[in-house]
Amino acid sequence: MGTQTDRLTDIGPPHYEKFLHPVIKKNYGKWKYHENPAPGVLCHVSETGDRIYTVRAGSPRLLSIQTVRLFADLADKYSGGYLRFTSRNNVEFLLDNPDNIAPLKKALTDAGFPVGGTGNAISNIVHTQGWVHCHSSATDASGIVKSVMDALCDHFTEQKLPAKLRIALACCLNMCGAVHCSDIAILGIHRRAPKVRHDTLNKVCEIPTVIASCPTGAIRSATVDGKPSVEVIEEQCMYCGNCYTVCPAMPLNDPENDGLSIWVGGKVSNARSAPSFSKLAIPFIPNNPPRWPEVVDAVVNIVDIYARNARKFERMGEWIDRIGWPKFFELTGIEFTRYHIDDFKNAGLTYARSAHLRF
Amino acid sequence: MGTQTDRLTDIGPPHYEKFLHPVIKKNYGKWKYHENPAPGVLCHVSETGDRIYTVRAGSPRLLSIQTVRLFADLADKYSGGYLRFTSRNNVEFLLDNPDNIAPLKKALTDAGFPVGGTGNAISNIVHTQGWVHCHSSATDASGIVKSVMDALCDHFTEQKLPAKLRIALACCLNMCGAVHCSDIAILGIHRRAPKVRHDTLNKVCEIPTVIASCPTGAIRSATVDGKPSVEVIEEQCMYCGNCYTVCPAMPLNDPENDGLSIWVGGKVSNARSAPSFSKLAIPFIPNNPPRWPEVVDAVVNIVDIYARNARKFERMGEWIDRIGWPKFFELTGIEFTRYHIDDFKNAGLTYARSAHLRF
Amino acid sequence: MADQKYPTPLLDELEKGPWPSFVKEIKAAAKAKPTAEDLLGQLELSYEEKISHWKHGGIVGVMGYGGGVIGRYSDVPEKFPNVSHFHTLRVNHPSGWFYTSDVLRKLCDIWEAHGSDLTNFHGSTGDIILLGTKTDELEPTFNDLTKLGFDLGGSGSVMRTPSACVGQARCEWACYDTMALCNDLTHLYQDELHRPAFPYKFKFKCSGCPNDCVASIARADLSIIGTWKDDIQQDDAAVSEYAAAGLDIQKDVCDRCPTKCMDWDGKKLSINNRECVRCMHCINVMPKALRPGKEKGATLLIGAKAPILQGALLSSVLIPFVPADELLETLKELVSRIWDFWGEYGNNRERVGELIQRIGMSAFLDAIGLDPVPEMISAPRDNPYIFFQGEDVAEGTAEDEEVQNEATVKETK
Amino acid sequence: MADQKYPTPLLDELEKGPWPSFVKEIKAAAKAKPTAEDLLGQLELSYEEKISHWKHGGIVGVMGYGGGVIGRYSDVPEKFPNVSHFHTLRVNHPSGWFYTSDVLRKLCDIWEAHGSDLTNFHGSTGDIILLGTKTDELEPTFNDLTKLGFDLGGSGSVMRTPSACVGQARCEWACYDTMALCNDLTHLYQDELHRPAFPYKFKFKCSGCPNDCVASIARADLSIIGTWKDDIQQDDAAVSEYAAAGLDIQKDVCDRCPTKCMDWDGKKLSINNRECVRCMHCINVMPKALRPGKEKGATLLIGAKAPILQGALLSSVLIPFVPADELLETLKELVSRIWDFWGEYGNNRERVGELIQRIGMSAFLDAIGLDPVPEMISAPRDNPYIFFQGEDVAEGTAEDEEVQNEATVKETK
Ligand code: SRM
Ligand code: SRM
Ligand code: SRM
Ligand code: SRM
Ligand code: SF4
Ligand code: SF4
Ligand code: SF4
Ligand code: SF4
Ligand code: SF4
Ligand code: SF4
Ligand code: SF4
Ligand code: SF4
Repeated sequence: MGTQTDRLTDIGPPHYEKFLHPVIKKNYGKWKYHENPAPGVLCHVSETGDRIYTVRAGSPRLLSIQTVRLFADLADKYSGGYLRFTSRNNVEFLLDNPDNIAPLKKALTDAGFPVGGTGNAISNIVHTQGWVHCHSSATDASGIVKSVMDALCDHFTEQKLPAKLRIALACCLNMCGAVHCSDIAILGIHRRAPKVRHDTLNKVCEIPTVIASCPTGAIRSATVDGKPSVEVIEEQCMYCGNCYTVCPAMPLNDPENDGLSIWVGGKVSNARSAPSFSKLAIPFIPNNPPRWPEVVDAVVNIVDIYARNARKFERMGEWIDRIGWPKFFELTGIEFTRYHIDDFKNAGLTYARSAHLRF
Repeated sequence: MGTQTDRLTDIGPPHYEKFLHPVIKKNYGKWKYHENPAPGVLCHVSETGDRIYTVRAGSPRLLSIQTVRLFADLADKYSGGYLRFTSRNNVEFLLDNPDNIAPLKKALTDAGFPVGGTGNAISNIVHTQGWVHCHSSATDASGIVKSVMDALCDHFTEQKLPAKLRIALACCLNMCGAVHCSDIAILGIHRRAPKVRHDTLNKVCEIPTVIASCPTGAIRSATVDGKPSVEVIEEQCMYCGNCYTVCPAMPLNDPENDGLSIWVGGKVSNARSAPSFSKLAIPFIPNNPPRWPEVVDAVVNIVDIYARNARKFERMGEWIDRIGWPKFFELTGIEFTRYHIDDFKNAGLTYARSAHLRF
Repeated sequence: MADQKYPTPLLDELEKGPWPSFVKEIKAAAKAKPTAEDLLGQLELSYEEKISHWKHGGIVGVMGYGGGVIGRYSDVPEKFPNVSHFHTLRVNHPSGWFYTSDVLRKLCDIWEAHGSDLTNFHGSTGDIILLGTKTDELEPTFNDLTKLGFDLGGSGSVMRTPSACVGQARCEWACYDTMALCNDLTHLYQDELHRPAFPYKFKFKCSGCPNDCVASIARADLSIIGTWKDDIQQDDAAVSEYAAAGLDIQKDVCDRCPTKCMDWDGKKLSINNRECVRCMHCINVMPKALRPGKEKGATLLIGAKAPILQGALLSSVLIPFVPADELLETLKELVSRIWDFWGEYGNNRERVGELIQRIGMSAFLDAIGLDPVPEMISAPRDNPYIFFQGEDVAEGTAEDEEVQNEATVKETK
Repeated sequence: MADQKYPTPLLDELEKGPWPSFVKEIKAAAKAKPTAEDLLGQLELSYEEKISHWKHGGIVGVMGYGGGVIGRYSDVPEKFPNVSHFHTLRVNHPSGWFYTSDVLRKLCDIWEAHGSDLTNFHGSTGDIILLGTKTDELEPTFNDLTKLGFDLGGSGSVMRTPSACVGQARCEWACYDTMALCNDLTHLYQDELHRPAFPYKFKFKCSGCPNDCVASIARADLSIIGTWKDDIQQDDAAVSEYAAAGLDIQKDVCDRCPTKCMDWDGKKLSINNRECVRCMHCINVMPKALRPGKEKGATLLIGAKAPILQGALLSSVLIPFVPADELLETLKELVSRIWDFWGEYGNNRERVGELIQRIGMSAFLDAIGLDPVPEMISAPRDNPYIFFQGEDVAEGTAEDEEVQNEATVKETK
């Protein structure tokens, strides 16, 4: 490391304790219970009698430093300079003085950051990079999230759902985030096999690695225009994109055929029912930027039907379990297609292996 | 077909109507409800007011014509000559006169055929050929069935269980019968790879067929003593016996290592819970003819624990579902081993994918 | 046991105890039949050595048939010459396993004339099993059987003898005539039953209601399970009687209903029939008060089998509801399409359920011309690996389209 | 928007509506930064053409580290030269994502000096994402970050930044100190985080209770979920308060308990704690009345991941309970054994969960020296395909034994 004698490495993250509100430091591990006095507001009560108030606001996650500084200013003004972000990318201000709650809420709302996301509400949509930063994306992330949240914003600022409703979006099958276990998942998908760049493939990738990358064995070696390359057996390709991750000469992106799919009924928590995967609701919706109205409509429709029909404390998947999938398709008006029927590894277990039927 | 001008073929089975009791013929499709006045006795009541009484007796299934004739005699005497067998190989006499029930029961019992098997009882053990007729068997069938039923006979003649309890036995992995969906299944298993008969293999079997028969790809071609043959990669063999079914030169039978395994919690009916497979309880018990005491003890133990702990109408599997598998192993004292953990195709789905735990 | 040819100290142990003894049966037969006598000897040897003494298969049969007989040879014929051949015949049973004493005696007479005197009532598939005879007795036995009106069942790659629960003959819950359907199917497919033309075996089983008393969902390639479409028939007076007689309707009925669609207010039982999944539990518990609805029919399910090779399968829903009077016609049509496709695409020794696993249910539905409905699945796929079809994807060249339509039937792992 | 370099009619649509707009954020940054300006232009082009304009990867980073930077290049650099390089840095967040205004401002200052002014608070793994800069700014950014006390997160085949729910800092249910554990693990494994030596990525996530607020069971190779061993702490007076306040304890609590182990007689709530599966529901609904027990710790689960390649996995139970004060030591010991084995036997790009799927859980347990317990499974196997081990089978030759012990790790399909 030569001349840079003062270069620091492997120092890890700063210790969190430095950033904790004094009330939190004092009552660490001593919290007794909490209340949820209003949407976006939590009050945690300690065994010592101390209270800490949380005000949560929605964030686009993609933040300019200007906005980060705004959050810092608000924290200085209302929460002693203490704030945090949540596992779903909301921002939370930690207050010891309840009198600051109302002005902080107003300041946030005025600045365009809705307060909410707590309790039986829709919280922020966990999402990924999309066209803002990722080569692999079949769709944008931020644009759809913005469009969907615009339509569902009341469900963020109010707590009028039967249970928590978690939406997530991933822009390709890599599924960065916990998309596969969401009440509603919006997933970018490709639908055509990679278009092999025969001119460069041999230069930028190892052919055996490319061949080995394919889970279905759809790739085989080939000589094209005298150059060693590979070919893809189109009908064996399930558009997983693994070959593209491994080799840049195998792009899958295709403006005509890329788009979205919608999945429902997954969950993460162990509350009541076990964690479970989201299941296919809508196999394909075309990309329609800038506001993806078909995706927005599809999500809003599912949320509405769920909100009207589920019982208290029933998550999306628990509701569908109770009423059965045929009823879900009937109520939502979503078409049931051949694509809904699993044909992957454990497919047989998803067939209806009983005579339990509703008519 | 030359000279045999009167040779009949493809006539199919005789029409059942010829064999129906007149009361049944008259009330066919008109039955209204039934009662179960005593173990082994059913009374079906028709919309016409007619009644037909059924007396059911246990049978070893393997019957000499002497016993079949005895049944015919009893039918003539008590049920107008009408009788049937059940889907679990019991014999049923169909009576229009309730006065004949008691003498028929006595006659059957005196002849050594216990009356029972109805309602919440243990019925006959569905089973297979074993050493009586099958080359593939890892154990005998009739001998174990006799030994187990001797121990459980009271559960046949009384109705004191929480629900029906169905036991089945198959003498090899081919699982002739519905063994895989039984409350308790007794299954003969091999535990060593086939011993290849290199001297005859090439003569009696097609080598490519033998190789293709193996689901794990454990068989490969080999030349032994100058003769084309195959060899088995022992550690890849899961003793399924398919190669032996396909080729006689691949016998698996092995007196030292063949034996029994016990499976629990399967069911067929759709009553309450969906049909389900039996799950592994005991991976291996050695063959111990003539009375297989370890198998008998194992089954009796499971039945006893179930009978004491399950709630009314809970089948074996429904009971275990409620209490959880750890509790099942604890209550029965059965050792939990590496073999219980699935490592076949859908194995991942049998891992405990939640934090739902009892302590 | 001085007059026994071979001492059987081990087997003798199995004459003890309250359950009827198969050893007594073999001994009874052995009094008249050297075959049964030698069986006893060989079985005792198996008990000593803990191993089967039967050799692997052997193709024997009756003229013009490709199945119905299981060839069996002893591997110790020098010791037990009378079981050197010990073939069994599988014989179609009458639907519902109903007999008269008369016909049973005639069957016994035939077997006394030609075989070991030993039988199974019945085999696991449902056939009458005539257990053990020599090759040259097969044809004469067959001739006598057909004269009595009986025919052989199946073995090998054929349709097997269908079976049916007792159904409308003696059960109030049968939603269609299981015995008639079983009989019709058996007669309809005589050729498929007797002459191997399939990739592997094919079984039908007919249960009159979801209690499934012939275990069709566990062991039939085509399971036909009776059900109803309208509301459970309810007799309130009879409900009250059960309650009065001490049945805890809340605990034993409502709380055990899988969909919790029943409500008991202490006086009146209300069923939300749109939520009911026809599990039968409440009907089973109160047969006098509740009965299946009046709009009866059956659910068709496909694909059950034992574990060889890819693990056991339960049948899964193929057609949720077929009215009772359309069952035979629907089945005829459907089965011919299934057999055509399976015959062409099924691998050797691949059951239809395994074929579906291999190519996927959707491809199978395409092939047999059935539309997918959500009743076929317990849940939609949870993996994103969708093979989109050519016609659903834009911008394919003409060539591509062709490839993709062909590709309906393709293999995943 | 006259002063914008590129017109963005499509993106402008996304400034409308009540939810905060990422387009506004990019525009805010674009005022000062040409990088953000060009990002806006390229993104508008993607919106027009419905395709990403980023090229595949590219290995860039800081000295001595093998990860932490995602290299990114435009495929239209001639149009948008300021994003020809647009690499992001992943920066370890402080446990629980707690900040002071002060430290946030300093982070902003660093990024203002070296990057696009754009960030993600946070990435899906939990890192602070500094979104977009040029190759030659990487090292200077890194130096400033470390001076402020921050370090890079992971990318590629390394351990990734662990994350933790807010835990004992602000949650009454945390059964262990999630933030401390997360911080300890991150510091302990700095080398594994920064220098690729694994077959693929490895993620830890720490949730304080079964509500799992960091979704660890869905997306961590090692999920650490708080739980308790003794009885739920119950405050009867508070229960009554909830009832008085109108909570329907029977319907909303007892009937929703997955094991139905709660009994409410209208006055007193009784929990059969031996039947309770620690699902949290009743506690969630009545936080003042019910709390996790006092004997606290965590369940360790293994193997979650996204679907590439063999389908998504949820983590499954590896150790049912570790007391809170033994967690770090237990993890250290366990993780070293897991990493050793995975490092040796894992294929390239094979997550530990997939390795377990491939070789079987039992073989994996053998390899890491853990005994099987029934808590690891939802049910025992239902297929009869048991690979018996050499030592359990009689009569093997010495040679055989060896082969069979080796064979612990073997592949099924
Ligand atoms: C702040 C946060 C943790 C963090 O470290 O950042 C958090 C905090 C709390 N969670 Fe959470 N959860 C947080 C993400 C999650 C997640 C993860 C996720 O969404 O990706 C889950 C799993 C979701 C799932 O199952 O898909 C989660 C499932 C729960 C549950 C279980 C809900 C259920 O019925 O399934 C509870 C209990 C409840 O709400 O009754 C809970 C309860 C709580 C409580 C009440 C815990 C407490 O006593 O303080 C906190 C306030 C909840 C609220 O929003 O009303 N928290 N919680 C996360 C806020 C995310 C956000 O901005 O919206
Ligand atoms: C005679 C027989 C049908 C036949 O055509 O031969 C039959 C007849 C009846 N069955 Fe069955 N079942 C018969 C095999 C079965 C089978 C198949 C099997 O055991 O292999 C099953 C599925 C078993 C399983 O799930 O593993 C079966 C599951 C039922 C059930 C559902 C029980 C449950 O709670 O799961 C009922 C309803 C009940 O008993 O409450 C039922 C009810 C009945 C009733 C009450 C129907 C009626 O109204 O007549 C009959 C008398 C039952 C009794 O024994 O108490 N039958 N029944 C079979 C008698 C076998 C025997 O000798 O024991
Ligand atoms: C006789 C019988 C057992 C019994 O004692 O009852 C029987 C006996 C044999 N079965 Fe079976 N199976 C018998 C009913 C069944 C059933 C039950 C059923 O049909 O309801 C099954 C399970 C359901 C199914 O079909 O999957 C069954 C699943 C098998 C299998 C596994 C098939 C599979 O796909 O997994 C084999 C192996 C094979 O086909 O090669 C098999 C093979 C055999 C063979 C032919 C042995 C062989 O490897 O070739 C056995 C001849 C024994 C002998 O010497 O007599 N037998 N076999 C049953 C037929 C009697 C009858 O016709 O009534
Ligand atoms: C930045 C981030 C998305 C985001 O916007 O938040 C991200 C972005 C990428 N992920 Fe991811 N993943 C990110 C969190 C995740 C998560 C969530 C998590 O960690 O909790 C997952 C699912 C959980 C998991 O690990 O399975 C995830 C599963 C993947 C996968 C699929 C891995 C698998 O085993 O199935 C890939 C593909 C791969 O590794 O080759 C992937 C690959 C990628 C790559 C590196 C693209 C590639 O093909 O090489 C993406 C770079 C995008 C870019 O240009 O910045 N990313 N990725 C997240 C990391 C930010 C951070 O450090 O905080
Ligand atoms: S989900 Fe796919 S496209 Fe989106 S950030 Fe992750 S790897 Fe990139
Ligand atoms: S996208 Fe996936 S399935 Fe298609 S060729 Fe590439 S690796 Fe194979
Ligand atoms: S289970 Fe196996 S051994 Fe027994 S009869 Fe069937 S094929 Fe033969
Ligand atoms: S018994 Fe089964 S696994 Fe073993 S070699 Fe034969 S076919 Fe293969
Ligand atoms: S299946 Fe149904 S109809 Fe048939 S006998 Fe059983 S209970 Fe009766
Ligand atoms: S049949 Fe089953 S599902 Fe229907 S009401 Fe009765 S118990 Fe409930
Ligand atoms: S996981 Fe549990 S302990 Fe952690 S924040 Fe969520 S509710 Fe609290
Ligand atoms: S934690 Fe869950 S399982 Fe335990 S008592 Fe409460 S609701 Fe029931």
